[in-house]
Amino acid sequence: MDFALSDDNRTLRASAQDFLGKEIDLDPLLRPNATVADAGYAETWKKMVELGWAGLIIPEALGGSGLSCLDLTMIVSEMGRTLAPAPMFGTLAGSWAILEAGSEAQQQAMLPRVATEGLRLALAVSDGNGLSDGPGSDTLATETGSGYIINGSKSFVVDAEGCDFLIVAAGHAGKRGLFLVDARQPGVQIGLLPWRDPTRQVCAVDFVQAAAERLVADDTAVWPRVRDRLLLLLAAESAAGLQAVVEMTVAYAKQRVAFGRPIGAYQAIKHQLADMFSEAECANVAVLHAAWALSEDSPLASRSVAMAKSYACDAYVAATHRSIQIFGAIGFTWEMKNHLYFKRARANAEMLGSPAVQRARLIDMLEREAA
Amino acid sequence: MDFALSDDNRTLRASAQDFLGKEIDLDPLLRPNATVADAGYAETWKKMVELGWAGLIIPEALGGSGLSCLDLTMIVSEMGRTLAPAPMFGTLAGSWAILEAGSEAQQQAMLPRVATEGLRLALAVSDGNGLSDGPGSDTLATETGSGYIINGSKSFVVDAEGCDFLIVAAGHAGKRGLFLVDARQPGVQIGLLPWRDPTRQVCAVDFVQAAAERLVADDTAVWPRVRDRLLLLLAAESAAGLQAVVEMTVAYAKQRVAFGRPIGAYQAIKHQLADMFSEAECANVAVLHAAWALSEDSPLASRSVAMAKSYACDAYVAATHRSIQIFGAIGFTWEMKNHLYFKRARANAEMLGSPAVQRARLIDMLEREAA
Amino acid sequence: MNFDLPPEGDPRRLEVRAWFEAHPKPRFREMGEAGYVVPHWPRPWGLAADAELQLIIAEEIKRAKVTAPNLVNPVAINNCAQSLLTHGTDAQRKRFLEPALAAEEIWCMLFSEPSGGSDLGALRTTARREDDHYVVNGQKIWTSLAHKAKIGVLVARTDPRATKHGGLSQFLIDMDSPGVTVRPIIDMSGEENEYNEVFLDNVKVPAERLLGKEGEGWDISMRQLQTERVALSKPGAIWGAGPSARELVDGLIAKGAMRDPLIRDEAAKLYIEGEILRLLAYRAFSDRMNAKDSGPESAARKVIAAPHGQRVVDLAKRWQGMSGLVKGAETLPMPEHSDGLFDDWDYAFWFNPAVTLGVGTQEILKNVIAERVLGLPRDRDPTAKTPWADLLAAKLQTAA
Amino acid sequence: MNFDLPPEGDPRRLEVRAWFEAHPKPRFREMGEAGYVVPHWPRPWGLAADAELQLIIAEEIKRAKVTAPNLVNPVAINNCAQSLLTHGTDAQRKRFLEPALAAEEIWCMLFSEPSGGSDLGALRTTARREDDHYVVNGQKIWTSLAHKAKIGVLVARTDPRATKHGGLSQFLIDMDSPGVTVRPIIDMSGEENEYNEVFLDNVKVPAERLLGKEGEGWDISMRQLQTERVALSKPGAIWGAGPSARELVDGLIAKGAMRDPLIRDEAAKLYIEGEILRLLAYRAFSDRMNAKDSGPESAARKVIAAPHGQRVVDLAKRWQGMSGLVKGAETLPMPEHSDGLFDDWDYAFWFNPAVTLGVGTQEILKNVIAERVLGLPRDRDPTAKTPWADLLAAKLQTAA
Repeated sequence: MDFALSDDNRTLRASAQDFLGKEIDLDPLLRPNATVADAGYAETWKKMVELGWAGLIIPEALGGSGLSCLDLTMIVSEMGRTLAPAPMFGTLAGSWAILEAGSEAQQQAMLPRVATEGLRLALAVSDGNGLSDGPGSDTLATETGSGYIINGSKSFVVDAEGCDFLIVAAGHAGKRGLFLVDARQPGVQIGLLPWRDPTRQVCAVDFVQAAAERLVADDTAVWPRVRDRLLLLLAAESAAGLQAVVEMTVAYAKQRVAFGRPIGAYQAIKHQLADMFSEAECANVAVLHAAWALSEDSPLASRSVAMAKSYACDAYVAATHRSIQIFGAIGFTWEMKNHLYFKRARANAEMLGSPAVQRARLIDMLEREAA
Repeated sequence: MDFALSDDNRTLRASAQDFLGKEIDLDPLLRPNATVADAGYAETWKKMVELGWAGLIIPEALGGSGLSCLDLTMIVSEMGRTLAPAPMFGTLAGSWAILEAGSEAQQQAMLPRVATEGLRLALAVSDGNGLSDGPGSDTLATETGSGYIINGSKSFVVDAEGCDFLIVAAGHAGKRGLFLVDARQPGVQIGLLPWRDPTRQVCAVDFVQAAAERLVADDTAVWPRVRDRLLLLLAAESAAGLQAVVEMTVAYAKQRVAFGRPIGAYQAIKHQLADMFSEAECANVAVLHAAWALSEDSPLASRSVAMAKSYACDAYVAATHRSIQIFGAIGFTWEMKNHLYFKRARANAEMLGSPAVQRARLIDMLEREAA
Repeated sequence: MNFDLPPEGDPRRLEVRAWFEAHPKPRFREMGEAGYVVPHWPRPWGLAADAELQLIIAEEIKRAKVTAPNLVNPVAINNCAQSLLTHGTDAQRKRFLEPALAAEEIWCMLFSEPSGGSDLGALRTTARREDDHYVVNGQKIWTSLAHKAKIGVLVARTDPRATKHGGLSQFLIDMDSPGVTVRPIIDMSGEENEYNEVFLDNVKVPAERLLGKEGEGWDISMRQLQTERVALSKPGAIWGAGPSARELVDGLIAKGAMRDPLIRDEAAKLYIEGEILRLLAYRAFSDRMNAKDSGPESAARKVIAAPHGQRVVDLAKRWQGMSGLVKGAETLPMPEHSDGLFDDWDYAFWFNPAVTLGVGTQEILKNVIAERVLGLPRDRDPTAKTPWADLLAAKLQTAA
Repeated sequence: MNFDLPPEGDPRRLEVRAWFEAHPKPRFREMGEAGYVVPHWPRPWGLAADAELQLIIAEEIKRAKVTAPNLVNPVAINNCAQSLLTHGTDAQRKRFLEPALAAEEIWCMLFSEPSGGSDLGALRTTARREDDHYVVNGQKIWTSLAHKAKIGVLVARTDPRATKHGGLSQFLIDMDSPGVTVRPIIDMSGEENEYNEVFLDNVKVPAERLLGKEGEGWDISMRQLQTERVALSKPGAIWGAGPSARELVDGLIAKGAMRDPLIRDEAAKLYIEGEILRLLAYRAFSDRMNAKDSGPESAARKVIAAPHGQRVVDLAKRWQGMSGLVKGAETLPMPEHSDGLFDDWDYAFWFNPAVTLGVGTQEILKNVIAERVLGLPRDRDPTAKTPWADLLAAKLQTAA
């Protein structure tokens, strides 16, 4: 029993803070119509690859660092805090899918290249309605002599544009499987969605007779494990973003003056900030527990992840709205960062199941346990 | 179009205020184990009868005053504001049931006696689970040569103890009907429930071979109309009680000092009181609209009543809790009135369908209209 | 008490309707001459109309599918021009009122400043008298319509030796004067059609453009903002415009979304609140009809209305799920006729944080209720009684 | 980082368990001698235990179905007796500690007063020195356990010329002294077992009962209350006792109530918050283990915990519907072992408004977070620096 971060955790976090503090500059996004490309999306990724961040969760035997989910949380939290635009989400998602569903040969073929060359991945599971748990009938795989052909479309694919390989959930023989698809073939068409959160790159992908290779494991066993990890990612980003928002709002409240006093001297503002801080503490501990539980492969992990996602996203959404209110009108302009956090919060809340969906899942799990 | 109260409305309200201000004294209830009997329940009713309040909604032709629901609201609101303990709810409920379901002869037999002699009624519709819309299978009526015999039990019957006649919802031939039952016969056993709201008398009633007379009209047509009126009653009481709570809490906040200033000078308290006031305004206008719509037999009446009940009860529950917080520990003692309002608010919220139930009904109505 | 709105057969309604039938595409100037632009004003501009007639005229304008002039020139017609009746000179009324009411000259309000926020009295723009004119220097922000306006209603400091509120005056300035620069502000919705910054650099304003006397600027401005509060508190999500809870519920029913009991309950709460806000708006109208001052109680309506609107668009957005993040994705339906930008559910959502920023933050509104309605002690403004120049010297306008 | 609690096979756990097996029904004095009453204290009273050992001991006490002494004598064991280690004399430690830790002498806290509320420093009870004793006059309120207590921890004003905080001192008084009258307060639940008023009428307190020096009363009391805040913030609905969100969810599942999606969602929210509060409590523990001061962050936990508990009992109450108003009606189930009064769902509900009243109102807690954690400007207490006698003369303790 030791609820404090280990020294290793702290070191990891400090180094991530150090790198991202120097690297990430959101100013280019504070102009209209800017995209992640303007904010160093590709360049930052190159540096991350040099730092070994492309292979954080890839086992050492495959050229990565083999970090646990808890270790990983140190880094992705900092990315959430800084809203770092870089294709980390997609590559992590793809790597997990290959790790969980790929044969040894498939892992050997792909993951060392991810870890060392920075091969970029993206995971295409959601349909046009944003559902990622469905039967995958929007995309179908057909067996050919040498492999598979995929037809159909996926949406809400994070980090697809510019990626090297897609891992695609597609229906085959009445079940859903995961398929490895070379993103650079003509049968794969990737289009940027006009996504409101300018710090993230989100795409729709069409497949027309795209060649594919099937990952060997059964999707029904694999997807819940991948999803738990992605939910942790979203929760960690959200909890850390929330903390950043609290900090920047407190700083503003100390400095902005109205009626002769800093606005942070008024109880109405003080108490809102106290509430935001308290919720940030809660979100933070919920995320750490979920990360630890996944790292330990605890039977409580799925539950803990659902709780962290629900709580952190709700609190993030509330705080980013509140932050704009406390900043006042200036916080509503495109040239301030407040709206970037607001939009990231809204997007994270919806991705892979809203807070309400996570809560329904939680009670499902508790009911099954009670039965 | 005139959203202001008429002069007649105002006069009615002023006279009710005048009477209740002198008559109602809740102090006897601020001792443990006191009941409505200690707070002038029977005596106040006698005076109300003298004032003609027993027949407020009974047509003039039957000896009453024939008030509209809007007029009535002026009086019952004041009763809600003062938490007046008196058997008004039961007698109104019974009178409405007889007016809606009774034949002319039945009305002639009962209502003049109510209006002029102060005959007391109570309406027994709820089963042991508090459901009032069910098939009434907890209580069954059997036809005899001369009339009916009733067996079974009802619960949550307001103002039953000491009443003269009960109007009972009982199953007969697979349908629910309303039956007039002399409360003073041996087959009727009335027991006080240990009801948490000490300002109201609520009972359980058992029927063993109790003689009954059937009210002629079909219950399915009658009950929704009676229920709408009872919901208005609860909403009106709640909105007015809410206003009383806001007023008494504001007065306290002006006078109680902490850290050298009245607590009402702190933004945290000011803003809570501003919210409570705003919600009280909302509850008030919602009730007036519902009362007006019922008075006009508007097709929007049921909807408006459901809205008023839902809003006023939610706001009343929240404000009575908040009021105790603002009073501080003293507001938590039995010797202050705060808990009487708190308990009335909780009870009103649950009676005849919680705020959530009213909201579900509202959407049902809107869906039917849209279809 | 009667909650019915003026009926179809109301004779005054028939008269108004007849006028619009006779003038199918009226010019605003014609509507102004008929008294339909500001019916509540005295003649010759208005009809000295009671509240019911005002409502009838508003409804008939909508029915005739005519754009209401106050949508085009809201600052003049809803807020500011009325001050000329009480504080203006004959010459000012003659010069400004007709083109304002005909929406031929658009007005804007030059009130807020970057350093001020809700503490409007702390504004720094100065107007220095020189001979027959004033020289204005400063910066304004959050100015709607500045890019279209011919006339700016300016509040500036004419006497730095007076208190922060006492030293202010109001002017009607030409927006095309040399030294006036307008720059659009891009808000978080990504649009730039709503707000502007206005830079005032040695702008010469003729002395006859002073409205009222020097030092009356604070009182005149407060009255104008108070009017705005009433106008803004209808149940549309964005200051009365845009989607309302009725449209939310209609849309959710149409889309089959009410099958989700969580949405059902939340939508019902919003519907109820929306209907109550509708009643409160009518009641404020009705109070005016009974010559009763609705006064600071209107702050109570706004305090409910603003977060109500935010929750309406929030639920509509959450109904969209992931698609809600995609610009141009399918939203809930809106009625066919559109009154403006905010009738787009998606735009209304991304704009919504502003609703509780504009026109008195929630905190200020709650103070108004607590202090002026409930009689609770006032928040102390330690800077209220000190000469402005001394405040500046003591740097009481920067962080403590 | 490791969220696992000390495992079953932990050697220290085995040792504690062996002791309880050897002492199946231990007297508190035996437990005290073994160091199990205040394990975190230094020897000879405690074991200088780290947080993990404290947790083990607490768990093993529960497992052995032994009543924890701090449930019987919480004021001494959780809050006040520790002050004797730092501020007491040898004679005081000798006289008071053993019977306190053995729960042979129950303590109560004579802090709050009718005029004070959350402004504890404004207390009016005086202690006037006369020869070898003090004469105490005043009235205390909200005193738990006063009717059972032998010892009262009294805060009283010894120097009216000092400031409101500076003139206070703390005493350990005998509750059976002449002049002490205890009157139970009946709270809104209708019960009288929780709180009392205590009247102090010329009570003679020997001078050696002064704890620390004159004027140290405020600091000593604040430290004692701070300790209370940590102890009180476990996830049971009523200050950590009574039903928790886990019991709520178990009960709702058992009763089939989760079929209602509104209840389902609300219960899930509460469950999540409850689990987080559990983690935060353990983390505070763990921080102490790492010799890190948990400090005012614990206020954050309490600020969440108190309304959380209220919402837990509120949902359980609403699940009952109409029956929830009937005393003795069927409630959600509770686990078999009961720790006290609050384990009754119905009683816990009618008691719940007190949760945000006791031990620092929510407003005060939020100020603590805002000022001490976030570094925002402090609320000004205009009475903080003035001599108490002058405040009284200026009537700054009545409404402005």
